[in-house]
Amino acid sequence: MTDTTDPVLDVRDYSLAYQVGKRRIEVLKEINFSIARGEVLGLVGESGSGKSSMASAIMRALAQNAVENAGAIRLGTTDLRAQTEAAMSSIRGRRISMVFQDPATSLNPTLRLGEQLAEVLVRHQGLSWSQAWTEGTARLAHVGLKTPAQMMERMPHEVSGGEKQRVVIATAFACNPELIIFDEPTTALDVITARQILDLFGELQAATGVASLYISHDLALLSQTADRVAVLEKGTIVEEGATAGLFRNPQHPYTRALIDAVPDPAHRLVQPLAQTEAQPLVKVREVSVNYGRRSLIDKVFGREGKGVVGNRAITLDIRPGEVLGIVGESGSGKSTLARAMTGLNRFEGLIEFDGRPVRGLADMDRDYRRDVQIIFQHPDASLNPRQRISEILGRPIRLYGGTDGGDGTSARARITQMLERVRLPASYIDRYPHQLSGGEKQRIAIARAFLSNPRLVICDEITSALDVSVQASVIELLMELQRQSGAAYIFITHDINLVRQIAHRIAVMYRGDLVEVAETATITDPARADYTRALLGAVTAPASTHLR
Amino acid sequence: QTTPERGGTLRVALDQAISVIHPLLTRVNPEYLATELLYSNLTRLTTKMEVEPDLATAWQSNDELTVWTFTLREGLKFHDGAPCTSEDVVATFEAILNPDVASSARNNVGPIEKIEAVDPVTLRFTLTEPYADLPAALAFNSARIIPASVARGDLNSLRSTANGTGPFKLVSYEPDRLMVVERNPDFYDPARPYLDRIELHVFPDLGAQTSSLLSGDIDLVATIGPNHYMRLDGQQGVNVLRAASGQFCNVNFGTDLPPFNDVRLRKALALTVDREAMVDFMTEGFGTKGNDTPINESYPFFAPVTQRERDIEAAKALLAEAGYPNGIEVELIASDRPALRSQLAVALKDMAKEAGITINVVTMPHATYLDQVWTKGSFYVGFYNMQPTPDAIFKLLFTSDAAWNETRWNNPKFDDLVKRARATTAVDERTKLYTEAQALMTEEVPSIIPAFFDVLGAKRDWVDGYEIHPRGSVYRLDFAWLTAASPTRKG
Amino acid sequence: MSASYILKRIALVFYTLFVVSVLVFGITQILPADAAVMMLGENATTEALDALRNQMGLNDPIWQQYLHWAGGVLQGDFGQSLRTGQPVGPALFSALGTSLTLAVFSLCFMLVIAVPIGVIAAVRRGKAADLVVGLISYIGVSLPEFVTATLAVALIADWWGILPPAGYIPLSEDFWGGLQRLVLPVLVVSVMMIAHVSRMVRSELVDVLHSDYIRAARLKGLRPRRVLLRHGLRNALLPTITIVALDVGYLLGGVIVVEEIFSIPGIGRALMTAIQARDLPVIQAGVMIMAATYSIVNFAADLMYAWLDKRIQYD
Amino acid sequence: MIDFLRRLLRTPQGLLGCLIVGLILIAVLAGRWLTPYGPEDMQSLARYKPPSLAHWLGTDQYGRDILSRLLEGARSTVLMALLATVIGTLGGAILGTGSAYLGGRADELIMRTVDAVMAIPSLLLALLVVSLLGSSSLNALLAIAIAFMPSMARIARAVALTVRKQEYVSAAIARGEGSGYIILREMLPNVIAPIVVEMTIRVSFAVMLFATLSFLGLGAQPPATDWGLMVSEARDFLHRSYWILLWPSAAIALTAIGFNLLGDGLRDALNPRT
Ligand SMILES: Nc1ncnc2c1ncn2[C@@H]1O[C@H](COP(=O)(O)OP(=O)(O)OP(=O)(O)O)[C@@H](O)[C@H]1O
Ligand SMILES: Nc1ncnc2c1ncn2[C@@H]1O[C@H](COP(=O)(O)OP(=O)(O)OP(=O)(O)O)[C@@H](O)[C@H]1O
Ligand SMILES: [Mg+2]
Ligand SMILES: [Mg+2]
Repeated sequence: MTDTTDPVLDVRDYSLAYQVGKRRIEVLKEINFSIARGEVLGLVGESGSGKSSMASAIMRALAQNAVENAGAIRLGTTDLRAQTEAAMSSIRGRRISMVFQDPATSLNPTLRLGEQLAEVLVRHQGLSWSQAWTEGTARLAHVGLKTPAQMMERMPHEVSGGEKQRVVIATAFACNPELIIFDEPTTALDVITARQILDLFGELQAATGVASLYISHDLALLSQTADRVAVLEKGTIVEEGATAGLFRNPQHPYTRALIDAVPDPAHRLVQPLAQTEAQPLVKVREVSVNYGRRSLIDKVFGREGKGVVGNRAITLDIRPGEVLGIVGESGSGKSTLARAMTGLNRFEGLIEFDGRPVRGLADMDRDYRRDVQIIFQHPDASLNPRQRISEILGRPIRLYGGTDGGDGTSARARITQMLERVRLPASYIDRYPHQLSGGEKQRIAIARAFLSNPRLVICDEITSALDVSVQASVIELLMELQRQSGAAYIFITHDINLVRQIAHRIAVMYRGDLVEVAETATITDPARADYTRALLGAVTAPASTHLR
Repeated sequence: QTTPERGGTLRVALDQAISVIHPLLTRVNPEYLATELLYSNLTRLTTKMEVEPDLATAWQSNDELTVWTFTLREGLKFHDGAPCTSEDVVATFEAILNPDVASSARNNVGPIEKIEAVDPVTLRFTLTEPYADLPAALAFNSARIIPASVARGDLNSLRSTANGTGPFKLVSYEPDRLMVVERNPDFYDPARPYLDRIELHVFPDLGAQTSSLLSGDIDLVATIGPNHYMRLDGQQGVNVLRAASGQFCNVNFGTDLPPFNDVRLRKALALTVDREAMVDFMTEGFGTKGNDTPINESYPFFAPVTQRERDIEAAKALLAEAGYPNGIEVELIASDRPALRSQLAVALKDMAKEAGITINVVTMPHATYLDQVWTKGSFYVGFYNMQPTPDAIFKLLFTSDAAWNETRWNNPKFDDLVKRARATTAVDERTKLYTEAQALMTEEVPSIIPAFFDVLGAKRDWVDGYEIHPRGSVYRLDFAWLTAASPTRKG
Repeated sequence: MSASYILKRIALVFYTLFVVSVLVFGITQILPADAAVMMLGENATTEALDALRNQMGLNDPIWQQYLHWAGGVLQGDFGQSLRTGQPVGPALFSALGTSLTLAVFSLCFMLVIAVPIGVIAAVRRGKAADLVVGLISYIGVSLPEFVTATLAVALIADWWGILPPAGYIPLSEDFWGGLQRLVLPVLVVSVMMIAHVSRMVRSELVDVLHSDYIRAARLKGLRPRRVLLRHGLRNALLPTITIVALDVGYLLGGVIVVEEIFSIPGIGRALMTAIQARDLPVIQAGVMIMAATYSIVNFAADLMYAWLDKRIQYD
Repeated sequence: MIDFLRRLLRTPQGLLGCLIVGLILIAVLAGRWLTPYGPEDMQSLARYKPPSLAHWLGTDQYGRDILSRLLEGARSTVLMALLATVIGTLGGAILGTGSAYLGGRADELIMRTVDAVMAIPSLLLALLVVSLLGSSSLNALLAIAIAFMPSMARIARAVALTVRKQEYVSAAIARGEGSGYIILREMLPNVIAPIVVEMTIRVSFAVMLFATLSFLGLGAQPPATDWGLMVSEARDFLHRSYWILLWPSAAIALTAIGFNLLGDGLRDALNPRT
């Protein structure tokens, strides 16, 4: 092997801008970094900071309107910027390869997995198709797939997300490249699968000694996978250094803010409940939800319909003022429960709210609806794009009347007041949703829920579409509102670190069943259910815990 | 002229489907052409509109013109080889006269009371009233002779099969695309027909028809309009054909209902018509002025009554007299086929405007027109082929007992004139009667007949022996032949 | 693709035919013309008409007439044409054959032209080639067939004199002559579809080319040809199958004008003639046959789509 | 609104489309007062005149001024097409949105029936309807409207279904809003935009369908100034006076292109991704 001090990738004084109309938007400014053989460089920064643009620049696959100002990108001794498209084409996949965020979209849905792997070998290694097929099968075995030969024959939709990502990784490693770029390769996967993929990455990285550029906005994750970390803020690398040092002693305020925004279970954001023995606010009793109905043909053939179980006999209490976290992998039925409780799904069973029994949609009267509010995941989709903020926030007031503040205040005044409470300028009242940022939209959605002075607020993954730092401020707002209003929360999330920070108790769901409900403090008990332990084990401990 | 050559296939273009080949039920020109090839009448019309023998070789009547005797050719054979005798003719006419058969010939073959077979080649017609024009009437397009077995048996079989005595035999028949016939070797005239085969191709689009003639795909276009005629005129290898005719488009009044039961109003409207311009608008000059009678120079007994000319002042005066000093608004209905009908309506609308007559033109599909307006309406556009004799056209349209009395005109004097003219063969007498009849029509104006059209057609120059017929519905293709210049085509 | 999906789809074909049959029967019942009058013509007597009406069952209650007619159709008996007096079935099926000949040639020609055009436009998006294709397709979808057909005849047949201007000869009768006569109509029919389909291919392909998996394929260093053809085009063409199948409706009935101008005795013209002549049995049967063809083609297209694109989960 | 117009005019299609459609609308609205001659005035001495200063686009077989007829015809042809499209779209949109809102068996039944009707080609359906009602411009209008309904219903339903799944609709339901408010205020404004795009493009179909019906003799009837009818009547004179055919054909094509362009422009302008 060559001298280890020679970097595999070297980026010098690199700048990039996008031409939009007459304006030129600078997205990367004077970037300098290098990656040595066997090294993992983590690139972190909030959304839009230019991480993916950097990756594209290295791959020489920039958007049409990209303008490169200056600087050099060198792979070994090759000046990538000087390569023709044809030359680049033979470098890609052979000397540099890339793993993308979502395996579901980065694989061609109509080609067999084997073909998508083997074609790289055919192209770059000069193998025949049959040789490539055999070699590909071996590669799949390498990435821990149990039945590689069958896997080769399957179509993408026939395998799970984790398996897909393994195939993508196998493809990236297929030609033993010098450099691999990972652009958030685990974000689209559920926690447990993500953990397995990370472990696989670690193994392969160690075994092959490839240089890696690992892009992520998850600082906790980088603290474990990267040797060194570069922090990107608005196109500028504000700080770079060995992982341990950087986390222990961040120099730049932006780095510090990023680290602080990472949820830390040890840092509780919620006060303990005053009296835990009070009557529950809500009693959920044996609530089941089934999706789908039997079709006519199923009836004719006397078959059971292919219904999907959303929830299976869920029983659960929520105390007044309590924050109940619900966690569980994707599809485990968390949203289904939330939708059933807000009258968006038919259900069987009983929900008792403050002593009033609710057995179905018909029982959900105006009072119930006022008392139980829901906030959704996607800020873009939960506000009607054709209504102004004034109309969006005016509705609850018109529907539920004056339950808030002095009765003399006009609706508009109350909206302005509410905007203040969610820390938005009063001038936003006449805007349309698309004129707001994601975080701001989510604040409007929160304001809408709190206008009716609810007693239970259901938050369905309300932060997962937001950036880390924005996420932190939204959580802070929620907690503050909770303190002020004393409302109880059902807080649905994937982020176990976050839920441990803010919940009194945590409910764990798995494939429609409620696995268990535990006090937050005791969630890490070894005596917990297997699934709960697997879930917790998959979570990357936040950087701060083991570095501070 | 050179002597005709035998052989070859002639391709003829038609602008309408041959919906029916049932020879007693044909109603439009392409169907007449099809049955003319396959069947024969007792008599037929020459291109000079004279009656000549077809199956019958000779005929004579008693002095009262009420009993007519016809002699058939000897040895006539149907296509299937069976002999054709007077018995077949008798059966045919019985079928034609049977109201259930609903033959359009029923009202057009004359006042036949009874027909008998005297011997295998002799027939006797007994009429209900004297009728001088019987031989011409028997040439009517849907009075073709069919076998007695069919006439008394399954008449419906004639819709898809044909067994006639005509110059050609049926080979294949697809109503909307193509009919093919081949020479009948047993035709009564051993010299004719000259052609081995005729294909009748249906071209619903007039432009396509003309283009196909130009490209040589088609040898003969049965009928074309003035514009296509002008396009073809002078083109290399193409001959245009033209015959003056008594074909016309008219505007019918319902003379039994207000407002058009007032002759002053009818006359006022007739006075607004610029007949010169009408000939231009409707025929591009390929026609002649009309004088509100159905008879023109092409007919015998035409009487040049004073030509009515446009006179807006007179029209206005008549209009005021009739009680419409401020003008009148009326609805004129035209069917959409052929386009000539609406052309007439549109032009009339413009001409009548000046006299204060506002005409709203309503064009409707032909089927609806036939169903709802024809013979029932009070102001609508008609369209007629030339008929063989003045009597035929009067009896078809204008006498009170006319088969299609579109105007419901009921004028005893006119009826009497026509009746008397039927009962004599004396030319002087008939001339006098028909002149009076025409003058009466011009005076009473049951219908405005502003212009007559020439019959137009076209052919490739390698088609010889074909002459266009003024009647518009007679073709005589058994006289046509192909010269050596014609392209050889596989049969 | 499960058996129950196929069953459901077949049931749908029958439901379609049922709805169409009721619809068309209803329409033809209220058409302003009496079938008996149409059949006997203007010379018929009242008695003859009455007799015929009774014989044709026109005096029965309407549902009985429907059942009678539907029963006949199920046994393949479509009744008799009022205009020609001949059985409707054979005439219409031969017309359908003619139309299908035209349709198949047009489809093939259209695909041969439209797909490459669409691909070129998508690949050179925003460049001159794209603009030219865009312009052509705008003009293509904006010219009614009677204009294109008139122009085609005037220019190609009359002026250059290189093709027969009209007429139809079954290919079985005279292959070469029949083929020559198909060229112009196929051209005219294809113009609009080429415009439509090439636009479709372009926009699908542009979408596909923007997808992550195409980017991934490029970044694997694959040759551009392979990326375009194997990864891109295949996925872009899948939705085209459905679109093309939907166009079969247009190909059968929407080309009435073309059949009219070029004197092609297809089912569209048969229907047009029937409508003009109020030939009710032909209208009924024609619409049924057309709807059946359309449903079957779309059924086949759905099956093909499902077979080609195994992602789709039908229930 | 201003912002939207700016977006629309920024796309080349939008700009061109607006220009063409604007011109045509001027002809529709003011055509009657712009005509130099009466559209039905015949001059037997000025028949078949090629374009000249006196008659910019020439005269036709009756000596009528073609420009005047085109301007007059804009009203009949374009207005009718617009009306037909609007009626067809409204009908289809109500059917489709209603079906999507009802859901379940009713939805299934409605949509399957709509699918079934779509098995009849729209030209044929229009022909049947016209022959049922009689041929006139007004009936052609109805026929086209009816022929458009099934496919419009399908589109409207698809859009309504996606809108219904949006979280803001869920939020409204969870809030306890009445279905009237949900359909009218939450769903409809979001359903309408894509339908307006589709509708604009359909105007061009309608213009052509209208012309085709007239061509087949089942639409407007002489002496109407309908463009399709003008083309149909002019075909006989193509070889003699090509301009009689040329101008109305061009008018039809231009209108169709204009609305097509405008529709595509609207789509781009409404698309949040561009
Ligand atoms: N083709 C382009 N034209 C104009 N602006 C662009 C283009 N591509 C990206 N941008 C802008 O450049 C900035 C950097 O984008 P980039 O995708 O590199 O961010 P990122 O750090 O990868 O974000 P994320 O974490 O959301 O993936 C963003 O503000 C983005 O809006
Ligand atoms: N409308 C629906 N029709 C049929 N099945 C559904 C429907 N909505 C959800 N499901 C199914 O019900 C199950 C539970 O879904 P749910 O949305 O409650 O999961 P979740 O825990 O919220 O997942 P995620 O974390 O991805 O939001 C899943 O298998 C899902 O596919
Ligand atoms: Mg990115
Ligand atoms: Mg969820």
